Amino acid sequence: MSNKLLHAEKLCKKFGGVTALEDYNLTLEEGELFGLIGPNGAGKTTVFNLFTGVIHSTSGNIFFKGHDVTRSRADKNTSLGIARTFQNIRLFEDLTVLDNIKIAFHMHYGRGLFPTLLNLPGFRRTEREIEAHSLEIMNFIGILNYQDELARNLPYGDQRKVELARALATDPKLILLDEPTAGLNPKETEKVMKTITYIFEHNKLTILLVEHDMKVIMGICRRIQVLDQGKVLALGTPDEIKRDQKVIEAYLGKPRAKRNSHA
Amino acid sequence: MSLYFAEQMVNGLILGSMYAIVAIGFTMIYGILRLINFAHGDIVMIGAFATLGLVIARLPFPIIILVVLLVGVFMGIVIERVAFRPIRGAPQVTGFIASLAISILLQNTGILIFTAQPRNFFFPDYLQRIVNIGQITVRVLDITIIVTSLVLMILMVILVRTTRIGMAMRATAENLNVARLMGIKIDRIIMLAFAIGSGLAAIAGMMWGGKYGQIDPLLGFVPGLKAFIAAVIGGVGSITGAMLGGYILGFAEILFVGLLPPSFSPYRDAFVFGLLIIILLILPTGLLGRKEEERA
Amino acid sequence: MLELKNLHVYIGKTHVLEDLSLEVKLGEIVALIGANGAGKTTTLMTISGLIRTRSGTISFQPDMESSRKEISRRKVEDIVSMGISHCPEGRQVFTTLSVKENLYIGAFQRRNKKDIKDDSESVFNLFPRLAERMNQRAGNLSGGEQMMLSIGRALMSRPRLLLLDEPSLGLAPMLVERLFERLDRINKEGTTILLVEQNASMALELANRAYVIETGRIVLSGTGHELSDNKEVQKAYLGLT
Amino acid sequence: MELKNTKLFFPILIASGALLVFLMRAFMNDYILIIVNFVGINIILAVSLNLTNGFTGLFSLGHPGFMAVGGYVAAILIFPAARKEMLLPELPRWLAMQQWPLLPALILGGLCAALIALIIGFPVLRLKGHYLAVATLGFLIIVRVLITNMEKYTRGPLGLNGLPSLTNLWWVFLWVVITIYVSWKIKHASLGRSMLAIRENAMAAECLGIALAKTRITAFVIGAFFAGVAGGLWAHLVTAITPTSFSILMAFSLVVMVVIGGTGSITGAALAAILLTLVVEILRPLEEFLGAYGISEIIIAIGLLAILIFRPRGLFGSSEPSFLVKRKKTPQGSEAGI
Repeated sequence: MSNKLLHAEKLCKKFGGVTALEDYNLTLEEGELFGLIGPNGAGKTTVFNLFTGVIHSTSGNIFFKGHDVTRSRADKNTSLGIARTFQNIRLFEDLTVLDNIKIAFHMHYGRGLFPTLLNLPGFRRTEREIEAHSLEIMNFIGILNYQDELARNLPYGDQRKVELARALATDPKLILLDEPTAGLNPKETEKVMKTITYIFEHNKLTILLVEHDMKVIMGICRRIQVLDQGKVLALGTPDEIKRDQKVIEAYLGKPRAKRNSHA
Repeated sequence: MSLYFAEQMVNGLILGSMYAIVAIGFTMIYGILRLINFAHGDIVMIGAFATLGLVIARLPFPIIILVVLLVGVFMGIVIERVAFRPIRGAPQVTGFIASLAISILLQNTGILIFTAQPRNFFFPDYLQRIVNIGQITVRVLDITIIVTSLVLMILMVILVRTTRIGMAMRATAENLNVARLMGIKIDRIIMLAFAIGSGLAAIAGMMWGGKYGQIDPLLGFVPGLKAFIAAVIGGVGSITGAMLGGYILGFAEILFVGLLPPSFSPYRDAFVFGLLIIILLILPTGLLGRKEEERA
Repeated sequence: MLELKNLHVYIGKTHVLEDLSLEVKLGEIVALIGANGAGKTTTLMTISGLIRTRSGTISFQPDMESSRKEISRRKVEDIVSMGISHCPEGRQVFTTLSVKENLYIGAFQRRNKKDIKDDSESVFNLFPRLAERMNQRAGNLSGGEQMMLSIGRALMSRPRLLLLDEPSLGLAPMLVERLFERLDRINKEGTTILLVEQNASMALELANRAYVIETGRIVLSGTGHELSDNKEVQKAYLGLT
Repeated sequence: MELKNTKLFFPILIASGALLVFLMRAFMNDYILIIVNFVGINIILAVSLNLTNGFTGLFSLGHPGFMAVGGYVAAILIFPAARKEMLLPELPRWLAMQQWPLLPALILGGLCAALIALIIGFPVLRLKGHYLAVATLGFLIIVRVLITNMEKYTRGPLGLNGLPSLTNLWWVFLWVVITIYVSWKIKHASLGRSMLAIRENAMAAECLGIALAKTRITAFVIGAFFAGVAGGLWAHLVTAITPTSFSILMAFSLVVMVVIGGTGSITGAALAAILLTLVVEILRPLEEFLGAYGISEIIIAIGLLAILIFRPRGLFGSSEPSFLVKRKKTPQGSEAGI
């Protein structure tokens, strides 16, 4: 119980009349890399939006580090230590890559109006710190060469890296990664997954990973939850999931034997 | 007092009718393009001046109505073609600024041609005649305004609800790209929305001039804004909502002036815009509007 | 019937389709499978004219008699009238229109009222649930019913080629199975189908041929059976190891 | 990004500006000086509106409303007590006795505008895009109606005339420098970056821990402060103030300056302010000569439409010209990292 980082119980979210998520439960232990899978439209992104506070649940509760964050705003959640990336990349496109990263440091280091205007020593120091930390993270992720480039001009794969770097810069306890390999080729996918496992081990993070690519998620997660049509279909180790008949039918399609007899 | 009240209700009905038919155009254009078209109010002005010119030229009244309608339609099409089509797909705010620019352009072209001095507006005598309904006295013109608006609105509802082209308009308003996949020529639908909306606005201009007796090149802006407010009250994008919003606003404004002590009446516009801000905040989708969920 | 040659498509500055070529023959069901973001939807949108190509050609020949036409610069509505109907991802029916209106709007370019009525009858035959709910707002239908309506609507233009984007999305397995049976029937009645799917195993089973797309490129192609027997495909898309 | 090269760069820029002011005051005739004053006031307005509209992406049309507040507050405070008794006999005694010098009156005017921005900002800034624009336009109209009807303080539609002619080029120059300094400092600091982030993608900004409401209000309030100051300067340049001075047309021209300059670019906003003021001043004699009133607005509107169609990102995009900002060299050997 003491290792519980995030705990969601009986979450339910309706958009208009459509139920996007129903009776959703999840407990994340501190320091685990947890996978969330399911077909398109299963409600994975809704889970992310609820956890980060971008939207709020119709009913149910979310606890993070013991705080009730069910109705908490996204920026509050981020300052508590929840960071995320987006499935459809959301960079600050007209800003440089360096500025993109620097923005993530604003919460912890940024100074208010008066220190800024008066150019106080504290302000100058934090600006230097922000810059140093940003360069450090960019170097770590391998995007240092882009620092003065506008984010919109980066190749797709590198935009994903910037998102990851930006999320790391908020100094999170928990990172929610929404399909970090979407749109990447196998080579890039492999690289990104390596990066993720590396930061997972190196930064002692907890990661909740939404993925489409079975190969990826089976390879690195110890526990996996399967969503289908807003409901939890299964929860277990990769092996258990692979053998789960419901999962196979809903997500992977019918087993081969049956298919052949059909044809 | 009750007679006074009844007369105020008639006034509310007239004002509401005018707001409603201007609001229809606002809401149609917004529904399809998500564009708040500030220049819409200035079509009201153009309609008013066109009417005045035609009345001076002593044309028969039915012909005047037809020509004014066509002037509005023509202006709507030209504005869409020249200014809005080239920036289609740009951020919403760009369209908004463009519409402001067109509004300024029309107003100042009006000033250039007609000068900023208000002009007296007049209609043939038979429209100015006064009739008694029960104890209430109204001008023939007032009845004409109310009836014409109702007829136009009923026609609009029939067009949108029952015809093929109306169905296409509704589909385009809901999802532009899927409408294209159905083979609907959306350029035509958009042009049609501008044409119909501007035609109605021009007719509203004719009524406006008749109601207030004076017109100037800047007359359209504030009623245009108020018609927008009416559209917001009804729920932007909903045509029946726009009509409803028009009447609600018309009555609210008249009651504000008519029922509160006279010292409040100068604050009428402040009241209307205050109402707008409050409605935007507490009921952003209006009375009949659909909710647009932003999903991540 | 349809041939895409060396397509390059950009969205903003992102190179979404890189030198993509594929072919659909008359009467076939061709599946296009691949991960999220690989460019499947973009491919369909490019064919139907919603997205413009940077370079490359798309040629279309509705049937044996008519001539081949280059369509990559045509307007969406012209492409529809040539016989290509695109059923977009995520069952985008017009929720404020009734079921019947949705079908009629699918036949927007056609004028013969009797034919349209007959065709809506045959859609109702294909999807009987829709007949029961004919006069309801489409927004009140369930997800599965909306998907059927979306396909039915696409059929109303009497397409020679039907482009289907993820028809199984968010449907219960039972429904998917039934839907795929219907697709088979539609195909047998003479409509060629290009199908984009995530549900790879079902798609490969249904399709005569299939292409695997990865980051905007075709990386594999073959008959449905060849691909479902391919080890790489099994690992990546079928989840079998 | 740090300021260019040496610490002396900006002092030198300011000093040369001051020299220019000195020379102009020595050699220019009054007519030209007044135009230069207008140019300066418009720079203050455009640059401060850019802080709200350009940095944070809050599309506000309420700027003239804040100008009006600042202008009237400053005018009432500065107006000589003796004249006040005549023009505004119903003014409360404590207010009638005030007779302030320019600077504190300008600051208090700005603060009043800022306070009002703070009060209306909380509810109104939750609106998005053009809904916000319409709501702020509503605010502008409400301010005008209130000023027109608070005759005790404002003389209603007549306005206040015969204000002391206190505004001169030095005062305007001082406030231009302050406005640009504040904008520049904010833009190149963490605070400004968080504003730009909200403009670019509010949801992503919020998920990086940026408090949307607080940051938006900060930008809105600072913008309103400078609008208020500019209102005071303006009133004591024209020596009269009426509710109709603060028109929707003015809101429009200010937005035009920001858009032409390139949303977010301080240099762009300032240059556009200069350009537009000069165009209007050049066209005005032409207008009078031809008797063709309205022609300058028509030309500006057409110009704006052309820019929206052909150069939608404005003249400068959202960045500053490169000779003003130092860029770092891109380090070589990039494929470091993991």
